[in-house]
This record gives sequence, C-alpha cells and structure tokens, in this order.
Amino acid sequence: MKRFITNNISIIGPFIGLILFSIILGVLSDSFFTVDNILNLLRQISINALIAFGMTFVILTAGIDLSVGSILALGSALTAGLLTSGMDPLLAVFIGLIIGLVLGAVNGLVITKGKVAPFIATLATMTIYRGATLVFTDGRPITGLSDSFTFEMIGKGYVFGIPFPVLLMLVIFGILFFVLRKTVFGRQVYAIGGNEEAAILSGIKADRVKIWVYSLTGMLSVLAGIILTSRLNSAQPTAGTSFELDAIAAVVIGGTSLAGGKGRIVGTLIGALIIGVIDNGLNLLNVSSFYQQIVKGGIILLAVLLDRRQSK
Amino acid sequence: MKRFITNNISIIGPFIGLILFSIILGVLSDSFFTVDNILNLLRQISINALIAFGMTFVILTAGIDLSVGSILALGSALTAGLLTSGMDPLLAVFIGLIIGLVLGAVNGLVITKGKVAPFIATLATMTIYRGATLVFTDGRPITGLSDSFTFEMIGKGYVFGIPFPVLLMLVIFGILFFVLRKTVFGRQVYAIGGNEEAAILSGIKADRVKIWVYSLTGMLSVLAGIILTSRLNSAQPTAGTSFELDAIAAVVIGGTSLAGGKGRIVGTLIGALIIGVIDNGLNLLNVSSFYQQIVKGGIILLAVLLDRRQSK
Amino acid sequence: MSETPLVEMTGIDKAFSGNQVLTKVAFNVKKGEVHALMGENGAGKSTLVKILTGIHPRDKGQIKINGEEVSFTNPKQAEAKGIVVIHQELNIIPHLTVTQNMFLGKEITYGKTGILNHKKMKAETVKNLHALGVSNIDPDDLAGDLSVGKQQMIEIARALATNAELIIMDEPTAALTDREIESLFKVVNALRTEGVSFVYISHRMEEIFELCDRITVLRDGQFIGTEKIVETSLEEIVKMMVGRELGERFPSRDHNIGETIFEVTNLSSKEGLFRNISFGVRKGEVLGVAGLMGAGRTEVMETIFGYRKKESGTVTLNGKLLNTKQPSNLIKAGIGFITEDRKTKGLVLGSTIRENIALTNLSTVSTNGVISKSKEKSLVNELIKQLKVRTTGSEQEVKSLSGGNQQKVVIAKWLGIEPKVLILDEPTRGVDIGAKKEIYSIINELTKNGVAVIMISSELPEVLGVSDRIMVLHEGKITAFLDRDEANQENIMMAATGGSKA
Amino acid sequence: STEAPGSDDSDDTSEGSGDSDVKIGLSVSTLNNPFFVTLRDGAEAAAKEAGYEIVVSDAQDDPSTQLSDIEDLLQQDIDVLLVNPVDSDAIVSAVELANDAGVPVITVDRSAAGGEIVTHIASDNVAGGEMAGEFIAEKLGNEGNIVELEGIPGASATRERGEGFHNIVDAIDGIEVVANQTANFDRSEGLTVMENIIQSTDGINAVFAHNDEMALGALEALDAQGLLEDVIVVGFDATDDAVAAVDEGRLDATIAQQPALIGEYAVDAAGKVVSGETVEEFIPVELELVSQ
Ligand SMILES: Nc1ncnc2c1ncn2[C@@H]1O[C@H](COP(=O)(O)OP(=O)(O)OP(=O)(O)O)[C@@H](O)[C@H]1O
Ligand SMILES: Nc1ncnc2c1ncn2[C@@H]1O[C@H](COP(=O)(O)OP(=O)(O)OP(=O)(O)O)[C@@H](O)[C@H]1O
Ligand SMILES: [Mg+2]
Ligand SMILES: [Mg+2]
Repeated sequence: MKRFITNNISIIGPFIGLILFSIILGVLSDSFFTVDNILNLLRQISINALIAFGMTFVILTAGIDLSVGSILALGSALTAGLLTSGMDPLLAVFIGLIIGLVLGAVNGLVITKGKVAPFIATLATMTIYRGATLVFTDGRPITGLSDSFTFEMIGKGYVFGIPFPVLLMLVIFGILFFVLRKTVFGRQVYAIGGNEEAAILSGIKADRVKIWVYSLTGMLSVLAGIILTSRLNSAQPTAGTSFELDAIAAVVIGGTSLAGGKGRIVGTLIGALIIGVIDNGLNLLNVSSFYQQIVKGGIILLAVLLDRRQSK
Repeated sequence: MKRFITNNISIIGPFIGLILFSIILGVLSDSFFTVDNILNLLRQISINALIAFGMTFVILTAGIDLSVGSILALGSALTAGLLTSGMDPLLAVFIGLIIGLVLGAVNGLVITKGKVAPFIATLATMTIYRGATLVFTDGRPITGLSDSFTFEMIGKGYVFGIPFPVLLMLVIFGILFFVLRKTVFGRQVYAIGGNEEAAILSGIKADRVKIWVYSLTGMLSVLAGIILTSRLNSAQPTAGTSFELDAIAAVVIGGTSLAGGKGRIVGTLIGALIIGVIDNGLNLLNVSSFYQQIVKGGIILLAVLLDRRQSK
Repeated sequence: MSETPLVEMTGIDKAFSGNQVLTKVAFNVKKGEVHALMGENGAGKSTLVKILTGIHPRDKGQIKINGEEVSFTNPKQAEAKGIVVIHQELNIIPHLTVTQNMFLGKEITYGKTGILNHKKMKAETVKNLHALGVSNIDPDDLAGDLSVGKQQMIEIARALATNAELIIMDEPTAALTDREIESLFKVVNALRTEGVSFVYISHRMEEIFELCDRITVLRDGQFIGTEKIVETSLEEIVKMMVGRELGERFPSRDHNIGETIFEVTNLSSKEGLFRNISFGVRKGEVLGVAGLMGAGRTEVMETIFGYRKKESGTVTLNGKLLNTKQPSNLIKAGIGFITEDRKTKGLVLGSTIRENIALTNLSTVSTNGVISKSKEKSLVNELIKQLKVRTTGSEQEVKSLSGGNQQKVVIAKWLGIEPKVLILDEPTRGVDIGAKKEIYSIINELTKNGVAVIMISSELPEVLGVSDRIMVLHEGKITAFLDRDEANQENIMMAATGGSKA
Repeated sequence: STEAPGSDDSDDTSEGSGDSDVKIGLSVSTLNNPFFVTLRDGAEAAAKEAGYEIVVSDAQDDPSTQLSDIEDLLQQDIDVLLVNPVDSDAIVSAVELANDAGVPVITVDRSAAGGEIVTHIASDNVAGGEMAGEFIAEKLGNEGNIVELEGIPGASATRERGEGFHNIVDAIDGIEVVANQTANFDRSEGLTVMENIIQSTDGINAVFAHNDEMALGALEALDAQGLLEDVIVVGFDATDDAVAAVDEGRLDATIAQQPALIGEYAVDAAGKVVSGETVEEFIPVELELVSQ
C-alpha cells in the first residue's frame, strides 16, 4: 500500500482535484453528470489531451514545445488542401501526420544540432509555421472538404455510442502509457530529463531520442488538428492559437515536473480532464466570461498547489 | 583581450546580429537610418525593453514570468481609473507602480512559498490578472484621461530632442546594470540561478530575493503600461497580450540562458533592439503580414544560432 | 582536563522518513584540536555535521557551543557562532568566477551600501589561494571550467579565510592529489596552533594518523567510541568502523597477464588539454594512471570514450579500430567508463537505484525494445548484492544514498555490461575502507576473467597497491610508465611534477 | 453513424424544468472587443425587458472553443440559440448539433455557411468595407495614397472588411494603397505600425483601419507627426471612443454596425421564434457611416 502511494504520489494530488471539482460541479449544475455531457466533455478534451500527451514526452526530456498550435494549424491546412484536391481521405490524413512528424523533427534538429534552447527554438518555429499557414491558406479557411464518411467519422463519428475522437484519445493514451512504462525508449526519455550528461555517458543517443520526441509531438498535434478540421468542416488558418498553454497546463497539473525526468502520462490525462471540466463547468454555470478567466486561473493554481510536493 | 572576449562572449553574437540586420535594412530602405526613424524605433522598443529588463532578473534566477502582459494591462487600467477619477497624475502613476510591485510579489510568493514552478504559477496569474482587467474595465478601453502635461510627457514628451520613454529606458537600464554588476543583490540573483542549493547553504535568502525579482518585474511591466497608456491616451483591456513572448525573446536573444545564472542585461537591451529593428524593418519594407511572421521567426532563430555556444 | 569543549553534541537522533540514520550519537570537539570523524559510507557522518550546522533539524538530542545550548535553523547562524563547513558535495556555482564563489554570501562591500568592492575581494582571493599554495587558479576564471580538484581547493580556501573557531571538512581531500593535500595540512596545522579547531572527515587512513589528535567512530548511526590517535592503531580503528578484522588492505594479485587487447595511439585533444597520448592495456592487466590534479587524466579517458572530441589519434580493441564519435559505440564494443564525478556524470540522482543500474543494460534486460521487469529486477538485485550496496531496496532514490553507496551504484551499472575493458576514474573517491577493499577485489575478479582495467587514482598507495603498471601524466603529456616492482611514491611524484622520465 | 446517440431525445432533458419562460443561449465570438460587448449588452437589455433568461458564452475568437461553448449551451436545455459565429464555415457543425437537438438557431452579425438557420441578423462586413472605401474615395476626389491597417491575419473580419474596401479602391486608378500592414486589431500596434509606415512613405492622404482600435492608434501616430490635419482616417465598428473622436473631428469616419441594435433584434426574433411566430430569414441592421 505504502509502495502504491509513493509510486503514485505524483498523480494523487491532481486526481483528488479532479474528483473535487467534478463533485462541486455536479452539485451546482444538474446538467453536469448526464451521459450526454460526459461524452461531450470527453470529446472536447480529446484534442488538448492528444497534444498534451506529446508535450508530456517533451517536458520529460526537460524540453518544451510552444509550436504545437502552429503545427496543428499548418498540418490541418495542408491536409485540408489535399482533401479538397480530391485525394483519398485516409491517404490525405496519413500524409498530414507525416507532415506533423517532419515539422516536429525540425524542432528537434534545431534544438539538438543547433543547440538552441527548446523554449526559444519552438517560439521561433511557432511564428514561422503560423506564417506558413497564413501564406498557404492566404488567410482564408479551407472548406468544401471531402464529405467522405471516413473523414467525417474522425471528428464526428461514434463507435458503440462513444465519440470516435474519444476512442482515438484512449487508444493513443494506452500506447504511449506502454511506451513510457515498459520500453527502452521510454526509459531513455526519463533518463535524458533526469541527467542528460549521465544518460549520454551511459550510451544513450540523447539527440536522436529528443528528435523523435519532438516528431511525436508534431504528429499528435496534427492528429488533433485533423479531428478539429473534421469537427469544424474546415481548416482555420488561426486554429490552435495558444493551444500550447492548455497542453502545458495539463501536463504540469498532472504532476510532471518542468525540470524533466519526473512525471506520468496518466497525470496528463487527468490534467486535461481537469481543464476540460473547468471549461465545461464554467459554461454550464454560465459564469461571465470575464470571471471565467479568473476562476480558471485560480483552479489551475489550486490544482498545482494540491500537488506542491512535486513541484519542489 | 582574451579576458575581454570571454567576459563578453555572451553578447558578441547578438551584437553582430544587430549590426548585421541594421546594415541589411539600411541598404534595403533609405528611411531606416534617418534620425527620425532611429528615435521612433527606440521609443517603440522602450516598452518591450523595460519589461525585458525585469524578465532578465527573473530568468537569471532560473525562473520565468508569463504574467507581465496581464500585469501591464491591469496596472494601466487601474492607473487610468485613478486618473479619470481626477487624481493627481504623479500620485496615480506612483500608485500604479506600487500595484505592479504587489502583483509581481504575488507571483513571487506563489512560486517560493507555494513551491509552484514559475512557468505554471505565472501562467495561472496571467489568466487571473487578465480576467481581473476585463472585469474592471468591463472589456472597454478607459479613455478621457487627465490631459495634464505631466502625464502626456511620460509617453509623448521629449527632453533635448530625445523621447522621454527612451530616456526612462536608458536611466533604468543604467540602474539595473549597476545593480546586477556591482551590488550584493545582483550577485545573489546570479547565485540563485547558478545553484540554488549552494546559494542557500551560503546563507542567501533565496525566497526573499526571488520575491523581490518578481516584484521588480511587475513594477517595470506597469511602468511600460503607463508609457503605453500615455501614448495611446487610453488604457486597453487587451493591452500587453503576448508581450511576454517578445520580452523572453529579447532576453534569450541577448544571450541569457533560460537555465539561469548566466547572462547580461546589456544583451537584453541588444535583444530588444534586434526585435524592434525586425518589426520596424518589416513595416518599412511593407512586407505582407503573412510573410512577416516567417521572416521574424527566421531572424530570431538566426540570432540565437549566431549565439549557439551560449545555449550549450 | 575538564575545560568545556567548544562543541558538545549528546544523544543525537535522526531519521529520514522512517529510516533511522543516527541514534544517541555523542560527539565533542575541544578547542584547538583536529578531531577525526570516521565511519563507513552511510554511517551518518555528513548527517551529523548537517545537524550541527542547522541544515537538517534533529529529532532528539542536545547541542552546546562553549557550554551554551544552541539549535540552529540555517547555516548562517552556525557561521555567526564561528562554525564553517566544507560540505562533501561541492557547493560551487559554475557560472560565477573563483572570486565570486569565494565571497558568496559574505561579499565585501563599501560600508553598508551593498555595493561590491571587487578589487578587495579579488586581492583577498589571490591571498587565500596562495596561503594554500595554489597559484595556478586565476581569480577571474569561471569556477565551472575548473577541475573538480581545483573547485575543491576554492571551497577549502573559502572556509579557511573566514576567521572561524571550528572548521568542519567533510572529505575535503577526496578530489585532491598529494601535493594539494600537503599544503592543506600545512595550513591546518598552522591554524591549530592559533587555537582553531577542526572536524575532519575522510576515508584516507594515512591522513587521519598524520593530522588528527582524536578520533570518533560511527557505525550504522551508532556512536562507537572516541580515541586519542596516539593511543590507538589503524587496525583498531578499522575494527571499530567495520565491526570485524579486515585483513590485508590490498588483495594479492597473482594471476598471469595476457597480450595487449586495448590500444590508444597518438591521441590528442581538440581543446588542447593533452597531446600524443599512446598506451596499451593487456588482458587481465590493471594500468594505473597517476598525475596531479588537472593533469588531464579525465580528459584523456573522456576522449577515448567518445564524450569529448579528439583532434587526432586512434583507439583499437583486439586490433579492431573503434569509432570514438559517441559513447554508445564504445559501450557496444565492450568498454565501460566509471566517471570521476558521479553526481554530474555518473548518476541520474532523481531516479531509483534500479533505473540507474538498468541504464547501461537496457539492451540486455529488454527484447526488441520492451523491458522485461523480471530480467531487470534480477540483474539489479544481483548487482546490489554483489557490491553490498547499503540500501532500503532497489526502489530507493540514489539521491538519498550516502556518497560511498552512490559510488557502488555507479560501479554496478557498469559491471552489468560485462566489459572487456573497464576504465575507472577515481573509483574509490569518497568510499570507505571496507568498500574500497570490495572494489579492489572486484577489480581483481575482473582481471582474473581477462578484463583489461584502466584506473585513474590520485591516491598513490592505491595506485601502487592495485596496478600492474603505472602511467603518469603531467600537463597532458605522458611522463612515465612504471612497472609494479620499480614504482614507488618518489618516482611517481617526480614524473607527475614533470621531472625527468624515471 | 455520425449522429449522437440519443441526440434526438436530448430535448427531453428540458422536461425537468417545466417553467414556461424563455431561455436563450447566446454564443459570442469574442468579448475582448468592445463591439461585441455592446452587442451582448444590447441583447441582455432586450432580454431583461422581455423577461427572458439569457445565457452568454465567449468563444474568444476560437472556432473550436465556440463549438464547445455551444455543446455546453445545448446541455442546458435552451429554447433558442443565438450564434455570433467566429467563422461562417467552422460554425456549421455546431449549428447541425443544435438542429439535431431540436433547438432553433439564429445567426448574428456573421452568417453560417450551412445547417438550418431560422433567421440571420446582421449588417455585413463586406458592405461596411465598401462603404469606407467609397467615403475615402469621395473625400480624396479619387486621387491619393491610402494606408490600410489590417486586422488579425486570417480573421474573418479582416478578410471581409479588406475585401469590401478593395472592391472599391482597386477599381479607381487615381487611388493607390501604398502600404497595407497588420496591426492585429490592436490599438498600440496601430500606433507603432503607423509610426513605421510614416517613416517609410510620404504623401499619405488617407488611412483605412479594419477596426476603430487600430484607427485610434494611428490617430496618435499621425497627431505626433502633425499629419492629422491633412490625412483622412476611417475606422470600423463605431465604438464609443471612435464616435467621440469623430465628434472631436480627429477621426473622419467610422462604420457603425450598431451592435446594440443587432443584439436587440436578435432577442426579439428569438422571442418570436419560441412563441411560434414566423420571422424573415434575413433581418438587416442598417449600416451607418458616422462622420461629421
Ligand atoms: N536527505 C536524505 N534523505 C533520506 N536519507 C538520507 C538523506 N541524507 C542521508 N540519508 C541517509 O542517511 C544515512 C547516512 O548518510 P550520510 O551521508 O550521513 O553518511 P556518511 O557517513 O556521510 O557516508 P559517506 O562517508 O559515504 O559520506 C545514509 O544511509 C543515507 O542513505
Ligand atoms: N569543462 C572544462 N572546461 C575547461 N577546462 C576544463 C574543464 N574540465 C577540466 N578542465 C581542465 O582540464 C584539465 C584536466 O582537468 P581534470 O581534473 O580532468 O584532470 P585530472 O587529471 O583528471 O585531474 P582530477 O584528478 O582533478 O580529475 C585541468 O586543467 C582542468 O582545469
Ligand atoms: Mg558523507
Ligand atoms: Mg579527473
């Protein structure tokens, strides 16, 4: 039991937080605990969650990625472009994901080979990718996408009554959970974040691992973007603006240390849920949007404070 | 000589960058190297520079402050409120600065006493302060400020043909330069960023120093906000949005390491100049707003790469 | 003589999260004495010191200074009472200069202005370093660019500079070579005659008997006893520490040595830290590497291992040319490297013992990328047992291990790869006498099984005791190769200080 | 299927609250812009008047946020949905959700590209842009150099207002747009960008800003250079500040979309729809050029 607690200490704080907020909301609004709303809530968080999963890897290596929102926008725009050009949806989506992978890899290369601090490197690419999106879309949303069932499915579909994006999120969560917990790659991610020098001297190819981590994040961002595109029936040039903040918040609320080397992807899922619950709840309670920001910030702070042991 | 170089290595990269970009611009646009434009450029950067000066202290302690833009907005809104209520301009400004100090101190307290990572702590307060601003202004700009000469002076005035904001920036630069280089406080800032444990073992009250650093940044943000308010004749509820990114960029381009403990405020001034030159130049050359972002991001990246030795 | 001792600690108890570390420890220091504090790794020496200076709160017990009860809550208060500490972990701030580090927390200012007096501090720094016989450190150098040894000298100078009544040194010589130690002892002796007291923690027996007046021994956090040096003997102290006879200090080396398998030819450093290094190591041989602090021994090894860039030169194993672009290549080839600085280069401090040991053995404990918990556990527990790591279990964070036990973890993670060639850089730095012997016998075992061993050490007795052959470096050049039987302290020091080839 | 399970019976959720009075959901694109704040105020005032309950959400100019907002609004068994889309195309799926839930949808200020819409209440941006273009052209006598301060790149208001403006000025040979730069709908950027443009271009005769905030920023820049007299400045939205500036004769004109009126009409229409009355499918709110 003690072992269980110490193993999971980092996620107990946020978990309690989540339960707490949910209960409060359930009491305050009877529309909260309806099946409809729960599914609705899960579908809403799936996008942030997918990005945050990638961000978890990045932050575990003691990095950060501010460009996720722009990658999301550029990836979806290009995918939408392919779709409107009549390409087979699945192929278009696949190419879109590859593009995300490449954009992420560029981040990784700048950071490792260029030896630029992740924050500033991705701050720059964030701007560049956004600009590229605007150039490509000429500042207009791309519409008239294939109304193929497959593509609609991605964002709007249901499987056994569960929204498809939610399934996607859960499957990918499962995979990444396994990768972090049980694979050599996962172990290397933690080691690099914990002490890069020691990791390298232990024969870990830190640069390569990092490049993969950023590539993964890029790909997940585009995947999130594709879901968004499918849901919105269009790719927006301004899509994903400031998504990086919600993603980072989810990771950190989930108990992952920004210093790297410590954290769990379960925590990130919980973090994304907390943020989702806050947004959903504030709407349900019809809190004025001005106060919403105050409340949201306050709750995020609260969630992290519940978890202060970690942030030491 | 060698000593001189090693001492200043961290700012040589950015400095070369600045000269480079300026020359290029001078060639491309004959309106660049006019006295008018230089003064205009300096006045424009003064706002970002003031914030970035504070950010330099924060980053030297291995922290970060995302809330500067929101503090700027809240501080200017409250100051404007006082002015419209007919308070004496100088008094109003003074109170405004104190408010900035307090808002910053709150950040410092959350980070030190609450043991919350600076990134997430200030991410939360960024949202909270912004919300508070919107509530206070009801989302509308505050106008009809005192047309007292004093207040106009702050943003629009000239002394010996030099814009007052520029003078303000230079004076404060001088003071902070002295503080970092020549005072015990400055030394403690570096020590904390370099190795907090060791600093504490040497009897440095790290928490107190940090709280002061965030307070300073808060105050400088409001000062920047007051200049902005005076220049615009009004306080905007959305003022300062994403200013934190420009400020951080200025600091990092200036060769200060985000890991803390290493950096120079001169570098920050140069960094702010580089960013100012980019924005100014892009306008002078009338670059399409889509491409602007690509160019800006590219140049930032370039500037940092020129300086890669540092980011190791 | 019943004069009140300078420091008197009685009935000190301390536990870290349930793990009892000190029980009823009594300890006292008289004015003007050098008092040795001895004990195995994890015995609780550093903890006792940290309690005295208010870094850790004590659970039970009393602390008196000059007869008056005190309880400090931070080191500044202890310093105000004239107690300064040189901690076991280096407390240097890498990006600050030597001078800035020297005066950290006690900067010299113009009056109360808070404005720094750079000139004065720089002058003082030079003075303090010279007092220690150190002249090759520029006060304007960044401390982070200096070798561990030089950093240690800075900390010592810093402590000696304060006119303290009691100076506590927690393994100050771990990173030093004989020359620095000599000058350190000179200063200590001088201060002692001026009535300054010292607490001296070290795992180097010779030093204790050379320097100290009294000695207190801890074992497993228990107070074992306090003896006058003149009335005791090395054997007795060791017995008090380990609780049993230890026997011969160095295991006998009597097995045959094979042909040369590992060869380095004309290796030169890109940073110009060394030039034209050529040597070979034979199957089952221990090549000792001696030299003064800053001679470049670490750099040579780090370059061989692909961690630093080489200018020119080749490294071959069994005649096969090795690619020294990155460490992973050499590890694959079967070369292990136990780094000098375990905290920054050896361990992931925040991780568990298991994760640290597994790090070099990921390929062996995994099948196509997936780690097998059982394989991992068995390997790790196997190694923990083999090296007798003192721990609550494989899930303990290495952060919370004592210095010596951390070192054992580093060795463990490299034994896992079953290396053909093993490079050890200061492998017994901060390791207690019992553990040292264990490490020596591990080295013995390895060589018996045909492993070629390269061992950097700044402890001459160790170099002499363990090596079959000794290579001596001076300022990045090889100045001598000495065989086991021809080597002695004198000709090694001669070569190490750049004297003519022996 | 691509249809939410039980979405067809999701209006049963309204059974719980048997009260007869009307509950209106209003999803606003952003409240960080005085224009929409006024629109909301107009709607809330009208609702108060009529004794309706109104629930407002702020999409902060993000289509995905707006989708979530509307999903959340639909959870609260509203009787009618007023949408001020962030983007006409992006809103479609949200509208469809409402349609599935059997909640009538009214679009406000910006139309939706699909889904069933009961009525659309607006005065569109393109027309406004054209109005501004015509005003400037007339003032310049079809001769002169114009600076265009654009809104946030990619934002629909930027597109539509720019489009309308260019429809007019591009057709006139005598008029040249000498500089068009973004100031992101922000007053301080309006100031700095205008300052920079002044440095590089002489002979500026007029400035068209995609919103009043930028126009007011530009005013300060021109004022500082003593150019205010000879340069025509036109903004968009007719915020209180802008109207005041027009009265002072500093700003030459601004395009009034009368947001308060839009909000008011929207609520009236909503009331009608709920009580089963029929409404026109387009309720125009006349644009108004505010000038001296
Ligand atoms: N911060 C801590 N948290 C938990 N346990 C600790 C902590 N510091 C020390 N310990 C434990 O206390 C015991 C004593 O540690 P200490 O460092 O005092 O030993 P030591 O005598 O200094 O050993 P060495 O000679 O190797 O330095 C060890 O078992 C160690 O694991
Ligand atoms: N990171 C570094 N940057 C610059 N110079 C360094 C660095 N590390 C070590 N040096 C220099 O390289 C030389 C070799 O130092 P090092 O301590 O590795 O030698 P060593 O023989 O291993 O001594 P030690 O016994 O202290 O390890 C010294 O002059 C040292 O100052
Ligand atoms: Mg110790
Ligand atoms: Mg060494």
